[in-house]
Formats: sequence, C-alpha cells, structure tokens
Amino acid sequence: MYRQALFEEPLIFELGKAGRVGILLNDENQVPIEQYEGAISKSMRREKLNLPEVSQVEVTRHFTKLSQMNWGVDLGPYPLGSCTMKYNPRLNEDLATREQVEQMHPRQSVESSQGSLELMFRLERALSSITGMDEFTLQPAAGAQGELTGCLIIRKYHRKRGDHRDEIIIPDSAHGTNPASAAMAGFKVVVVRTSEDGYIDLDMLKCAVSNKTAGLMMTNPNTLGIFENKACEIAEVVHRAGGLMYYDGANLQGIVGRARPGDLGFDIAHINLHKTFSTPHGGGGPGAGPVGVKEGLSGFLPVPMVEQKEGKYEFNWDRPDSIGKIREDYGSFPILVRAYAYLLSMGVEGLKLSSGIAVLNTNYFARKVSGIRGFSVPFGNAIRKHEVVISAADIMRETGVSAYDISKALLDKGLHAPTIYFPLIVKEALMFEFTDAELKENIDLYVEALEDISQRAYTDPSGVKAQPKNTSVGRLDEVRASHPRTMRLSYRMHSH
Amino acid sequence: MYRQALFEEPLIFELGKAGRVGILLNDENQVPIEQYEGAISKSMRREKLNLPEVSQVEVTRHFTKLSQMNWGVDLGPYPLGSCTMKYNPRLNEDLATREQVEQMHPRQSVESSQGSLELMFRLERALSSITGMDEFTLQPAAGAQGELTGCLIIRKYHRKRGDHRDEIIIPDSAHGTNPASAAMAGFKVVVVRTSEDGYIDLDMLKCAVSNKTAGLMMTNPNTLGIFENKACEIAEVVHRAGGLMYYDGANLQGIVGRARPGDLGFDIAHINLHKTFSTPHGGGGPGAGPVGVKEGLSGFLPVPMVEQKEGKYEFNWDRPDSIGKIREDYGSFPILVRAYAYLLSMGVEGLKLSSGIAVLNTNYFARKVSGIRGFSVPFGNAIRKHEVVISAADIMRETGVSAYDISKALLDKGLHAPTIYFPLIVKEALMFEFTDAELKENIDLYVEALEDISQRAYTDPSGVKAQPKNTSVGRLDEVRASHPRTMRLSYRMHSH
Amino acid sequence: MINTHPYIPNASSVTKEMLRVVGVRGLDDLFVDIPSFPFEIDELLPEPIGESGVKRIVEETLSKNKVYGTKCFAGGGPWFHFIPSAVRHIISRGEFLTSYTPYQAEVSQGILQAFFEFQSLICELYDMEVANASMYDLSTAVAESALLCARVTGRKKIIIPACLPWERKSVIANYTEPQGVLIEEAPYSKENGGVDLERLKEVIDDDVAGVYVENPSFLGMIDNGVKGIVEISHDSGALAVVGCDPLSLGVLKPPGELGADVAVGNGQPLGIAPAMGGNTLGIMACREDPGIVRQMPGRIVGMTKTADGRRRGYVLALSTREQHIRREKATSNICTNQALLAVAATIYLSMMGRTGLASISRKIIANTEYAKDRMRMDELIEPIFQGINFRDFAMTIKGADDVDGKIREKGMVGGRNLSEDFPEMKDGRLFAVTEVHTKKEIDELTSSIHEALGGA
Amino acid sequence: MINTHPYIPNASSVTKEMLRVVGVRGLDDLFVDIPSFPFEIDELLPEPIGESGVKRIVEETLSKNKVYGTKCFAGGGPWFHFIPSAVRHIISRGEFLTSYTPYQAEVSQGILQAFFEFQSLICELYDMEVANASMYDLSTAVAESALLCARVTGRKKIIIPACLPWERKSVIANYTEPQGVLIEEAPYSKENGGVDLERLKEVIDDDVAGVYVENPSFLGMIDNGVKGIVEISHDSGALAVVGCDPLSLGVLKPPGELGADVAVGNGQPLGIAPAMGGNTLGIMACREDPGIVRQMPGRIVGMTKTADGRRRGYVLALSTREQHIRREKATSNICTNQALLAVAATIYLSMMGRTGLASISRKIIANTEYAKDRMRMDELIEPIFQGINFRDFAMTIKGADDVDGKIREKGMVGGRNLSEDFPEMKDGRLFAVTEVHTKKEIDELTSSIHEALGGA
Ligand SMILES: Cc1ncc(COP(=O)(O)O)c(C=O)c1O
Ligand SMILES: Cc1ncc(COP(=O)(O)O)c(C=O)c1O
Repeated sequence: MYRQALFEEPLIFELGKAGRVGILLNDENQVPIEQYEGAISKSMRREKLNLPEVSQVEVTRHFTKLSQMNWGVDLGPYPLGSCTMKYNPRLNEDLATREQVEQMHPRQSVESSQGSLELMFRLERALSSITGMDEFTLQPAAGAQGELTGCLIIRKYHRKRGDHRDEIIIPDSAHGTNPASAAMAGFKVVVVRTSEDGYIDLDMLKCAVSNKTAGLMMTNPNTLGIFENKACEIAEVVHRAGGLMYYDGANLQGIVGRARPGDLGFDIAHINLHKTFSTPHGGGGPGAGPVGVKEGLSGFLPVPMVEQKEGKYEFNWDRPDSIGKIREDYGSFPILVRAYAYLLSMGVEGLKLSSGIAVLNTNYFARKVSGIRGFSVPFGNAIRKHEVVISAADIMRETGVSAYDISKALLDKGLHAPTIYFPLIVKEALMFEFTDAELKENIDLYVEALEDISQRAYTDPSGVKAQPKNTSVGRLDEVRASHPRTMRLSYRMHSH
Repeated sequence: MYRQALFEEPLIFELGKAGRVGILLNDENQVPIEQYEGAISKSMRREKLNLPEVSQVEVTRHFTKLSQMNWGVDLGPYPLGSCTMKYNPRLNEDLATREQVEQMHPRQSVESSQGSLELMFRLERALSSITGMDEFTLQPAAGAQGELTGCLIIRKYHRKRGDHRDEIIIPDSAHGTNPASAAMAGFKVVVVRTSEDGYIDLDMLKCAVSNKTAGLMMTNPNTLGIFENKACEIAEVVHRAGGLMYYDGANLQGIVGRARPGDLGFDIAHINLHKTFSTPHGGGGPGAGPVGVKEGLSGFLPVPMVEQKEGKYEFNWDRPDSIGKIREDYGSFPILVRAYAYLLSMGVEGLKLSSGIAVLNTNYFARKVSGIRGFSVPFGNAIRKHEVVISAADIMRETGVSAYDISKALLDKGLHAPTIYFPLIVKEALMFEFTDAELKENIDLYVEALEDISQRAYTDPSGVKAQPKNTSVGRLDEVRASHPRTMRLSYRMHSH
Repeated sequence: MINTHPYIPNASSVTKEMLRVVGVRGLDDLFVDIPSFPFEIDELLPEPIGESGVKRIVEETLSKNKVYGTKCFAGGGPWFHFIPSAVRHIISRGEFLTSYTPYQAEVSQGILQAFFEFQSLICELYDMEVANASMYDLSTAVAESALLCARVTGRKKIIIPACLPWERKSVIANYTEPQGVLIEEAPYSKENGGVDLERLKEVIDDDVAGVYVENPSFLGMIDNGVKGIVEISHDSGALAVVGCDPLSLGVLKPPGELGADVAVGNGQPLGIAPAMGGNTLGIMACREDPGIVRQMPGRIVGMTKTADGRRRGYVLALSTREQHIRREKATSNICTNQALLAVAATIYLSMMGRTGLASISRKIIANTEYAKDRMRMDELIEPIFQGINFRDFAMTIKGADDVDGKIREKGMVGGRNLSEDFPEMKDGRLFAVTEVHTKKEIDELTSSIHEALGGA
Repeated sequence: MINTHPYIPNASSVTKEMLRVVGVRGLDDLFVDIPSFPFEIDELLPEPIGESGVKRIVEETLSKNKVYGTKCFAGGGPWFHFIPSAVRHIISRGEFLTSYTPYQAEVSQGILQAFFEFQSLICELYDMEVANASMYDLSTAVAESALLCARVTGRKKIIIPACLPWERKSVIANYTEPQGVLIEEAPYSKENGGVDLERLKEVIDDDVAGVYVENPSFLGMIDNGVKGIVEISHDSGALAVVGCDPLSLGVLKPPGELGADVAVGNGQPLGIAPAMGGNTLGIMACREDPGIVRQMPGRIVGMTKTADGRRRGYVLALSTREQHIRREKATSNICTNQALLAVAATIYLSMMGRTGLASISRKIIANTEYAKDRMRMDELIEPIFQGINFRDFAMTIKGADDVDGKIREKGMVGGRNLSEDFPEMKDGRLFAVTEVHTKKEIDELTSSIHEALGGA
C-alpha cells in the first residue's frame, strides 16, 4: 500500500497575520537607518507591498508540508526517460555547499581562487577525456543552453569561413530543445526521419545534406534508446557536405565509459551534468550543460577559459574568435563541484559499470514488459541502451486507456510514471529510463504494475481512468489551467 | 483533510541483496591491510555478522520514507504538556554543526579550545543569571541526569556536615523522574499531596518534614500548570527543617524572564535546554540538563568547571568537594551551542515575551475548552502558566470514550495529541502545552476538534474508538508488544 | 573490473539473474553494436574512490581558495546578502532536491505550489500579473525579453543602457543577433548615470521593439527617470522592459507602477549564495496581456482544480509555448532552469515578508549612503555620479590599482574594476555593501582605503 | 518592550483578541500570582538579536577554536571516524529532528521503526537479543549495568578493570555508591594490559554481582582473556558485562559469543562527530533472559501489530520498567536519552553493512599496527603493552611533555596523557588512528614525533 501525504495547505499568502515576522534584522553596531530615510524621493518610493506576514514557524512548516507532497528519487523510482534521474549522493551536496564554494566571489583575484580554478580545470580535462573532445567550456546553464552555445559556434565557424549556411539537420526523434536551440541560433531546421528499425534514415539524410547544411544535431543513443550504429557513416555524410556534427549529451548515460562522441565523429558535444553525472535536478534545475569541441573549434568557445601555467591556474579572456559570453560569470560552479566529486567517486571503471548496469536494467525491463498484453516495444529488436520506449497504442485502441491513464495508474502504486508522449514518433509512448541507480526489485514492481494495469484496462477501463487516488490530489484539470478564461498564473490573478 | 504518508516499508534487514554496499572505503595512499590480516588470533575472530547488504540508494530512501511517517514540530502542533515542544530554529542547527563545534576534541589544549570554553562560560553565566543561581554545571545529559546530579549534591552536602538525612519530599503531581532520581541517589521518597486548588498541601508538607529531610524536589509552575504561589513559604519550611530545595526546571517556560527559582528559595535547579531553550528533541534526545546551585553548594558541582582568568578561559579540575563526574567530558556541547544562540536570539525581552505568549496561549485554550461538554479543568480556577491539564473523566464515564481514544481521534485531524494520563492526580488527563511557538489558528483547530470529538463521543462512541484512520497505521496493539509470549524487541527475536 | 558500487544497487548478486533474462553473458555484450575505438581516460583514476577519500581530495583542492565572504566588497553582483538558515534546510530536503520538473502533477503538488508561490511573490514584488518559474540568470532574462519584444511588435531593434557590463551585453547579443535583432545603446548622463532622456528620444524610432532600463542601474544609481523612459518607449510603440533588484523593491516603486510591460531581475539576492557567480536566478514577469503572456519563455505553473472540481491543484500551464511541444517555433529553448533556487527565493521572500523586505531595503540604502559618504576623500576619492545609491556605488579612487592591493593585504576585496567595462571610468571602482555589514565593517573598509592613500 | 518575534507567532495582531478572551489586559496580568523579586539579566542583551547578528557573534566566538580534526591523534575517545554525508542529511530532516519521544505510535512509526532497527543492529553486532534505544554514554551504560547486576543477583559488589579512565570510574561510582554497591578493581597484566585472570580469581567472591571487562580495552588492547573472565564470573554466580567498541566487532568476537550477559558500548564511532566529547551514545544490550530484560533501563521499542491484526507496527514496550510508571521503583531515571544519535548510528550501520563494517575493522587494525610499528624508536619510544591494538595504543615516549608541544607546533595533537589516570605510566601517551587516516598522515605523525626526539 502507498499513500502520499496530504495536507490541505493554503498558499503562503493565505497564511499569517498582521504583525508577524519571519526574520528579525536587529543587530549590534548598525548604521542609523533613520538618518537616510528621506534619501528616496517620493516619486520613487513604493507605497504598498503585498507580501505575506508569517512567522518563521509557519514558513518552515509550510514548505516541509509541501515537500511531503512531492516525489523525489529519494522516495523511489523516477524512471523519466531522457531525464536520467540517478541517485544524488549527499557527499556531493556537502562539498558543493562548503564555504570555499558558496562564499567565493567571481571578482576575487585568481590567486585567491586557485581551488575553484583547479577544480574547473580538472573537471574540464576529465570531461574532454571522457567524451573524446579537446576542450570544454563549463559555462552553459543547462543542456539547452549548451545546444545554443554549440549552434552559435557552428554559426560562427561557418561565418568565419565566409560560408553562410543556414540549415541544421535534426532527426524526428530529437528532443524539442534541439530544434528550438537551432532556431534560436538563426538556423532553419531540416528534419530527417527515423526508419522502422529505429535508426536515422540514412538515405533521407543523404538527400537532406547540401551546401546549406551547417550541421547535424543528434543524440546517441537516440531517444528510442537505440545506439545509432552508423554514427560514423552519418558523420562522414555531414562532414563531406561541409557540416559539423553536434552531439546532444543528454543520453551519454547509455555509453559513458564505453564509447566517446569524439571518436564517433562528433565535433561539438554538450553534457547534462544533471543527468549522466548525477547532480540533482531540484525540481527542474539548476543544472549545467558544459560544451566540448574538437581542436579546430576551440577558439570559438565562450570566454574565459581556465588554463594552467606553471602550476598556477588562470582565466584566459584573450580568445579573439570566441563567441563571447552565454551567461554571466563562469558556470554553475556548485553543480560543477558535485559532478567532479561524482567522477572521483566513480573512476573509469565506475562509469563503465554505470552504463553497463543502466543498460542491463533497461533490457531486463524491456524483455519483461514486452510480454504484457497491449504493450509493445516499437522500432525493432535492437538492444536498448539506457532507455526504452514502450507503446501503449494497442491498449489505447482496444480499451481507450491511454498512456496518460497508465501513467496516473502507476502513481497510485507509489511508482512514478515514465516520460509520456515522447519521442513524438511513437504512439502512446511510455519512455522508461531506470538508470544505474534503480533496484531490480523496483523494476519488477513496474512489470507487475503494468501487468495489473493492462489487465484492469481490459476489464475495467473506467476504473483505470479514475486514478490516481493515493496521491495527494486526484486527477487535475490541466485544460483549465491554460484556458484564457480560467487561467490563474499568480495569486494576484487568482484573487482579483 | 489530513493524511499521513504511508509506505509499507520493510525493516532494513529485509532490504538489500548479497553483494550490495552502501559505502566504499577505497582510498589512495593506504596502509596495506593484507599485511595485518593475521594479527587477530582465530579465537578472537568473529565468524558471522548479520548486517544488511544495502546500497546507498536504498538506505537514503528507507530513512526518507520512514521520516515521512513521523510527526514533528515542523509539521504542526505538538502540544505535549511538560515537554515544551517549541520551534527549533535552523540557525542553531547550522551553528551547532560547524566544524569549530563538531571537529573539536576534548583532549585538545585549552588554548586551542578557547571558543568552546568562552561559549560555555557565557552560557553558564547567562543560565545563572536567568535562574538566579550562582553557578551552573553544563555536564548533565538531560533533565533526569540533572536531577540525579542535584540529588548527589544534596547527599554530599549533608554527608559533609555529618548529617545522614535520607528522605526527599516530592509532590504527588511530580514527574516520574523526580522520585526515580531521588531513589537512584539513595533517598527514600516521601510524597506530599496536591490540595484541591492545585497547590502543594502545605499542612501536609509541614508534617512531612523532619530531621530526616534531605530536601524537596518540585517544579514550579507545577505539572498542573499552576504557579505554586507559596513557593517561598515552602522553601522556608524545608530550609527550617534543614533540607535543600531542588527546582525541576522542566517547566521554566512558564516563568522564564519573569521570575527566578533562585529568588523563590531554591538552592539547586536544573534546566532542560531541550525544552525552554528550544533545542530539538530529536525523537527523544540528545538534550542537556545543566544544574545550577547557590553559592554554598558550588563546591559540590561536577568537575571540571570553566573559569575565566585574565581574559583566558580554562578548566578548573581542582574542586575537592566535587561529586566528580556524572558523564565523560563536558556536556552535550552541540546542544549548548544551540541554547546559547537561542538566548542571543531572544534577549531578556524575548524570553519575557516567550513566557507571556506561552501562558496566553494556555489560558486562551483553557477558556475555550472549558465550555465543551465532557471536558473539565480540574484543580480550580487559578490562571495556568505554560500548560493546562484537562480531564476527560466525564466523557469517559458517560460515553466510554477515554483520554486515550480522544488522543487517537485528534491524530486523525493532523493534530498531535497532548500528553495523556499525566499528572497521575488527574483522571483521564489530557495535558496541553502549546508553547510560545504555536499559532492561534491551530489552537482554535484544537478547540474545534475537541468539540467535534465530544459530540461524536456522545453520539457515536464506537466511531471514535475506531480511530485513527488517517495516520500511517491504525491503532496498535500495545499489549502484544510487552507480553512475554509475543514480545519482539529486535529483528533477531522476530526472525527466530 | 569492479562489480559493486554504493550508487549502483544492481551491481551485486542480482546482475547474473538479470543477464540471464536478457540473454547475454556479460555487461559488455550489451554494447556489441558500438564501434570500438580504444581510449583512455587519464584524468580519472581507474577505480572508484570511497566517500572519505573523495571528501579529502575535493576539500584539499578547495582549501586553495581564500574565503573573504562578507569582506568582499566588489559590486556588480553577485552579492553577500543575508540567507536565513531555514532556506538551505528546506531546499536540501530530498523531496525537493531530488525531484524532476513536475510532469506528473498529482504527485508533485508540493513543488508546483512552491513555483506558483514563487511566481506570485515575484508578481507582487514587481507589480506584475504573470511570472515564469525562472530563467537562467538576469542576462538571459534580458535577452529573452528582447526577443519577446521583437516577436510581440514585429520590430527588430532593442535599446539597452550603455551602462551595462560587457558580459551582459555579450549574452544579449548572442541571443538577439541570430534573429536579426539589433542592439543599440542609450547613452548615460555623465551627471547621474541614468539613461539620458533627451538622447534616448533621439535614438528611438519606429523600428524599436523594446527599451530596456535598469533601476537601480548596474552602477547602483536609483534612477528617477524610469517612468519617463517607459513613456518615451510606449510613445514610439515599443515595449518597456524594466530590470530591478528584488531587494530594492521593498522601498522603490515597482516596474508595474512605472508602466513596464516586462520586468526582469537578478534573483540571487533572494537567499542564494554567490558561489563564484555560479548560483544564478533569472526573474522574468509581465503584464496580463495575452499577446505578451503567449510570448513568455520558460515554465509557468497555473492554479487549477481537480477533475471533480472539488479541490485546488497546480499544474504546468501554457506548455504550447514551449520547446517540447512547439519545437523550433517555441518561444525559447529553455528546459532545465533554476527551479530549486526559485524555491530558495520563495522561502526567502516568505520569511522576510512585508516588513522584513522593507527593512532590508532601507538598511541597504542606509549602509550604502553611509559607506559612500565615509569613503569620500577630497580630491582623492569621489563618487562618479551624483544621486542615491542602492548597494552598489561607483567611486573614482586615485591610484586605484595600488589601493586594491593594499586592501587585499588587509584581508578584504575592494571594488570591481570599472575601467575594463567603461574605459572612460579610469580608476573607477564599483563597491557594494549590503544589510549584513555592520557599521564597524564598513568603517574598516573605508579606513583601510584611506590608509592606503596615506590619509587618516 | 518588543511585541513581535519570528519564533513567537502570536506576538502579533492576534495577541489582543486572545487577551480579551482570557479577560486580562496585558501579558503581565497573567503573572500577578508570582512574587516579584526585581532582577536583571546582565549576561544577555535586553533586545533580541536578528539571525544574521547571532550568526556573526557565535561564529566569532567559535573562531577562537582551532580545528585539528583528523590531525588530532588523542586516544581514549571520542574519535574521528568517517561519517557518510547521508547521515547528517537524514537526521536533519525535520520529521526526525523536531519530534519528541514517540508516545503516539500511530503518527510516529518512522522513528519507532528506526529505533527498532537500531536495537536490532546492535543486537546483531553484539550478538545479543535485546537492546535499548540508547543510554547517555558508555560510562552511564556501564554504571546502569552494574546496578542491573546488583538487582538481578541481589549482590552488592562489582568488579571493573583497573585500566579505566578516572572519569569513567567516577561516573560509575556516582551511580553505584548511593545504592551501596561497591566497586572493586581487577588489576591488569603489566605485560599485555588485559585483566589478570589469576588475580581476578583471587578478588572474586560470592558477593560479586557482576564483572565488567572491555575489549578492546581502554588502552586499545585486544584481550584474548575475555572468555576466561566471563567464565570466572559465571562460576561465582556473577553476571558478565562486556564492553566493546562497535567498530571492532566487524572482526572481533562479539560479547554474546564470549558468553556475556550484558553488552555495552560507546556508540560515538557509528557516524557521530566528536564535538568536544558532547555527542555521546551509550549502547546497552542483553541476553533474552526475562530476569535481565525486566531490569533493563531506558526506552525499548517492540514490534507489534495493528489492533485488527493486519499490519505490522512499532510501539514503546515494557514501559512498566520506567520512571513514568514505576517512579522511585523504576529501573532507572533516564527519560530524555540520545535518540537522534541512535538514529544516526542506525543509518551508519545500514550504510556500512556487512562488508563495510568488516573492512573498516580490518582497516583500523592495520592502521593501528602500522602506526605503532612506525612510532617505535629504540629506547625512546616503546609500546607500553605487548599485543594487538585496535585504534588506540599506549606508548611510553621519553620526555613526552616536550614532544607534545613539538607535535602541536606541527599542527597536530598528540596522544592523551596517561600519567594523569595511571601514575605508573609516566610518559605514557594514548594515541588513536582510525580508518580515515592515510599512510601519509600516519607517517607525518610518527616522523614529527621522531623529529621532536631528534631522530630521523
Ligand atoms: C535528449 C535531450 N536533449 C536535451 C535536453 C535539454 O537539456 P536541459 O534540460 O539540461 O536543458 C534534454 C532534457 O531533458 C533531453 O532529454
Ligand atoms: C516535569 C519534568 N521533570 C523532569 C523531566 C525529565 O527531563 P529529561 O527528559 O530531560 O530527562 C521531564 C521531562 O519530560 C519533565 O517533564
């Protein structure tokens, strides 16, 4: 049995009473405030500020209660495909929140920041080595920003050569950020299809490339979890056409320690440290999306880069071809600390074990689930890597129970749902990724749960559609939230 | 609506698989273990060790899930009378877990521990000043150990005077630790009654004292929440008989900042830092029970004491009359840090406000609850201090619904129950203490809840007796747990 | 080859059984479809290091950092503001820390409500109706606002203050240039550092999609002209984007009241540690104008009801703007954002509350004005601009480079060197003091600067 | 007079309304029954200090501490063992940290199960059937065991090893003396530091209720004679109480196997920081003998079922032994105990698991033996006893006082001075090394001692 905690918790604005405070600012030895009260002219003074008035007790309770109404890897499986929800080691949290991390200021001298620089340098070297790239920037805030960075580099690379190529080729199985990033970097997106066996349609690709092709973005393993075994051939096609190869590292988990994008013909790659390298997702961020490039592209990386000279570390700002900055300062430093600690904790053997077990978990699950009525594993029998996409199209057709319904029914068993309706090329997609951190026991629970849901779908579909019941709220009206007439995007919109 | 989280979580022994590990010990630059493998003779070597084999993922999840099945002040009211469950400021946690606290070793030199000593010295001075005592030891681990320390001091005081007094007088309303501590210190316990108006029966006390009287232990406000307004007279009686007055500081919350045991005739006093001074209870401890004494008794305090000499702090071990040690080292240092931070956060005015609001909360509640059918506030109308004892004797008699049943019915509303069946002198006792940290809104919820429970008791008593339903388990069989035939006090007893 | 690891539970006795089900002999068999390029990873040890060893190694590296903390007075951000202890404790709770974007709303009400509260608090603070649940940082928030303005107006020019640091300008350009959106700079008044209204009028034309202005400015100046700038923008059909420090809004008029269409901010002061500049939080909000709202980037949480209409709940709203649905036509590519830091800001703002925030604003202004006054030294140290400052203040210090070194010897970090961004501000330094500084600490800073210049 | 505080929510606009309900005019009216003795509290400021100020003040005070951490090699406890980060994170969760003793079992299953697991892990480790959910520290656990022996046997004498630190002896005496229970010391063998069996036989008689022995001993010696001591005790009708370091039990025979009736231990090595000796955890366990179990002090959690018999649950058991029921006839006065640290130990032991604990024991023994070997220096530095050590080891160092100072200059803390407790061990120092020390760190210690003595 499972039951999520339930507190009918009002909004923070609905708590509190006039006169309550959460913090006192009293201190010894203060500058007298009164003396400066008149400094701000009336025209610039704000009159009312509608913030809550709550005591510290209320604030602590409020958010503690909210947290209990939230799922996390710390509570159980979180098999969101393409999200690589691993265990987040607490050691890494402790290291990332040390004073020598949190209390550092980017405008301190480099002499007084040698620890930070050394750590960034070492991480940069390790990432280069793991991916087979030559140099990495640690600056991008997330994978998508890494993609944009990469696309800007592609853009600048061609511009510098006087070559105004404006197309980026992207497979139809790609994550939405790939086309969105390409577009933000000013490119037109050319889509290539996935063939029936789950690989990029090489023939179509060959037709798609041209002298307008600036590059190709892909993830490998692709979002079906299948390793594009013709990676090198694809690279050759693109390179021959004058384009660059961009590796979306969101799926690095599938091959980490066993193959390197750099060896597979990619010129640029980002890594989501918050996926393969175990930094926490924190409900959606912060993460980090370092971008690595092959030697010829190094000059385009954002400034500054950390370099080592005679045992000292320094920032090099003097890179004339650089695209400049993609973000203020040097990157999500606390996330970098976590990733570095993770790499030490794994070693090369650990990374290899990690991809090995992640892939084992997927295929074990795929094997078990493929026997369940109404579920199928589309796109052929290739061994999956870190994730597998299941289709519930049969169940949907035969019973009306959708992937959405199935996801809600899973929640009721204390099992978080997989990613659904992605990739777009699979109907009623359920995209499972158990990562190396999941237990066989729990994977078995998913298999049992899907068996049970399938059976109930065929006997009592409306029962399934009425789920979940054990979560802190029942099914929510998602349409209402986005409909212009009922949309409430803030307390202010709600209370007006 | 309220629903506590529920995970059917096995015992840690029932989790895991052979070969799983929670921690790696690999490190660089190690002494070769193999070389010393033979050091332990076979006769001293253990053969089997039945500990779990669980991964770190499992451990973290296990305890996270368990925690969600537990109540804390961070979730809502915890009105256990006599327990003073206040808000536990997180600032104090941060300070108490700093390296300069946790990484200190008691055998470092005092020169390198000046920070710790200064903090202890200042705390000692503040406690003396707040209680009107002359000197405090910070050594005792909890209130009960403070009591034992105090009783050992009483014992030694009389012995030193060649006076072998062997009786300690204790009111019938006292907490169980008082008689237990007195007995551990070798005293016979003489009980004096509480009169109908809720005060110690002074006449009976006068009869009870004799030349065997070593001392009297009492808390003030007493466990009914009533301030013993004849405190000074009581002290006179005891002192005249040659006894010492011991103050059980568990209820200091009721008067802190407004009256001092030292001024009320007490010679010895302990304070539960984990009550009035807001350090967390942690499910039962650790706490701290510093003991203060009047000047004439200082010499008996445990060694060492922190003293200040020419701006330096040092330990004084040279106190020939000392009772010696009550615990290894110097006391629950991290708890002392928390209490000190709390005192700074409050200031004298803050302490006064704290007792003021705590007492207001109690009397507000008492006023509201006294109108509810079946509940009464026994022992007269005196203003209550930090706590009040309600009797459900009428409900019990009229409906069969007991204080126990009422406590379970409260749980169902997301409201933790009060202390029940204590003090022993009140039938079907419900002892409420809201502390200064509780909200009017929540006190009102208790009033409503008790109204509702009362009404249901009179209409549907078996319904009340079937509660709780919303907690992670329903009512438990407490007898089974202690019955010789069904008793399971460890996994080993369970699995054999 | 290792066969167990604390983070990899199935690397244990269960591996064999699972391999059997899959029908392969060993883990390596699962990778036979990968072309083999032998490689070595020299920067890592082959074997894992245990927790105790990793801790020692990382701490040893970090110990090469010198922690100045609040003794660092460099302006321009990030800043050392006070962070209530409860913030860290709450955001460290596994249920928040280890959760993903709340795709499954029914088991994610906790963080969804927290995001909704974040949006709501930001709306109150900035006097707006809609806010998203975070951007990467201020620069990208400005950049995305510029793109939004271009999309809403169909125009192709954005005016920004000349007085922005190079990094921010560079980020903006990286986002706008590929879209053909041009950036023009509005010159600042040499007197008070604000955007020069007259010259703005000269620059602005029919092609301008949006005007961006900051108050307080990058150099900490409180700008009385913002309302005028907004009006000029609107007059020429452009949108007005106003950037404000959230802590200044305890006292200063919010963007909404000044007429802004879009408001942005740097959320780092809201309970988030500087961390080498690595803990950023971009704030972005707008008026309740459907045309603008539809163009907002990023995640937005909406309040809704359960399907049975009985209870309140929260879900991700308006996702048809976003990349996972709209792909190359999305309003932005942002996916992973700064969510947990938005939760930190939510806790911070809740705890500060109405009176706390106002007090903090006032305290910062008092400390800043006091510091500026104390620092002045006839002919040697002068404020670059006239006016009132919030936290940051720019001073010309004779022989500033030498002074920097001398301050450092005293264990402090002085002002940010402005001459790099603004060559005209030779010997310019941007300082910052916040509410955490006592009078004594400010006095220590100023007297060590005076000492360095041979003064009292 | 202040009228608001972050920790006191009803000090706000609601005060007035509540006062009205109570029928008084102000807070002071609630205290009219208290005799007034005017007083001042000079040691505190009148007004509260805000969080930021308190943090600064306390940190300033604590900064006067020098942190040696693992560079402190003082033996005898507490020790710097490795603590997995997850331990702190879990015990800091509000649901554990801010909970009380679980009187209401239905809402407290979490911590009750954790206590039950603590008891169970201790039972496995010590090879016992029953354990309580913590004592204050080892000394009080020994003292309470002595009282237990006296109650169970009706006898009045306890034998303890002579080789205990004065503090421990003093605590034991404070608990036993008032009950008329006498303590006698069993001399130790000058050769191996263990209890001298022959002399024990001489001391023991019909009056002896219990014999206490430690393995490893206070001086770190692994004592092969424990089984013999237990037998001698049982032969004369006394109970045997065996104290073991929990981490040694990954390798050493547990008390149960050695025949002990009661087992005690110092739980600090199980994931708990030294903290100036202020984080103590007393372990106490016993055989499943009803006569002994009934005499156990402290809280004990039992497994039970729901009233409907359907589900498992946990409750406080055997409370009729305790002070709140039995009052002066209770087995002990203990009430508040070291619960949260017991939870820490539970997490620690779960995480270490079977193989981890064995490895740690082995690693400690290797490090200790290595350190002892390295430290030896002919005629200048010698082990006081012959045998194998676990973590702690006693050395005679010529001119030890001088050496102490010289080690300190190198940023380390040397051994605990044994001559205070054992005058016969002039120049004796008790060192400790644990699993956290690298070879290099041990070498640094030993070479700085050698250097101090003018050696290599
Ligand atoms: C395949 C793929 N690419 C790119 C991204 C975007 O990365 P981020 O969320 O770090 O911006 C994701 C994130 O889920 C992804 O799954
Ligand atoms: C009145 C009273 N006295 C003494 C004690 C014992 O204190 P401790 O639990 O700190 O040992 C308590 C604890 O609840 C108490 O309420």
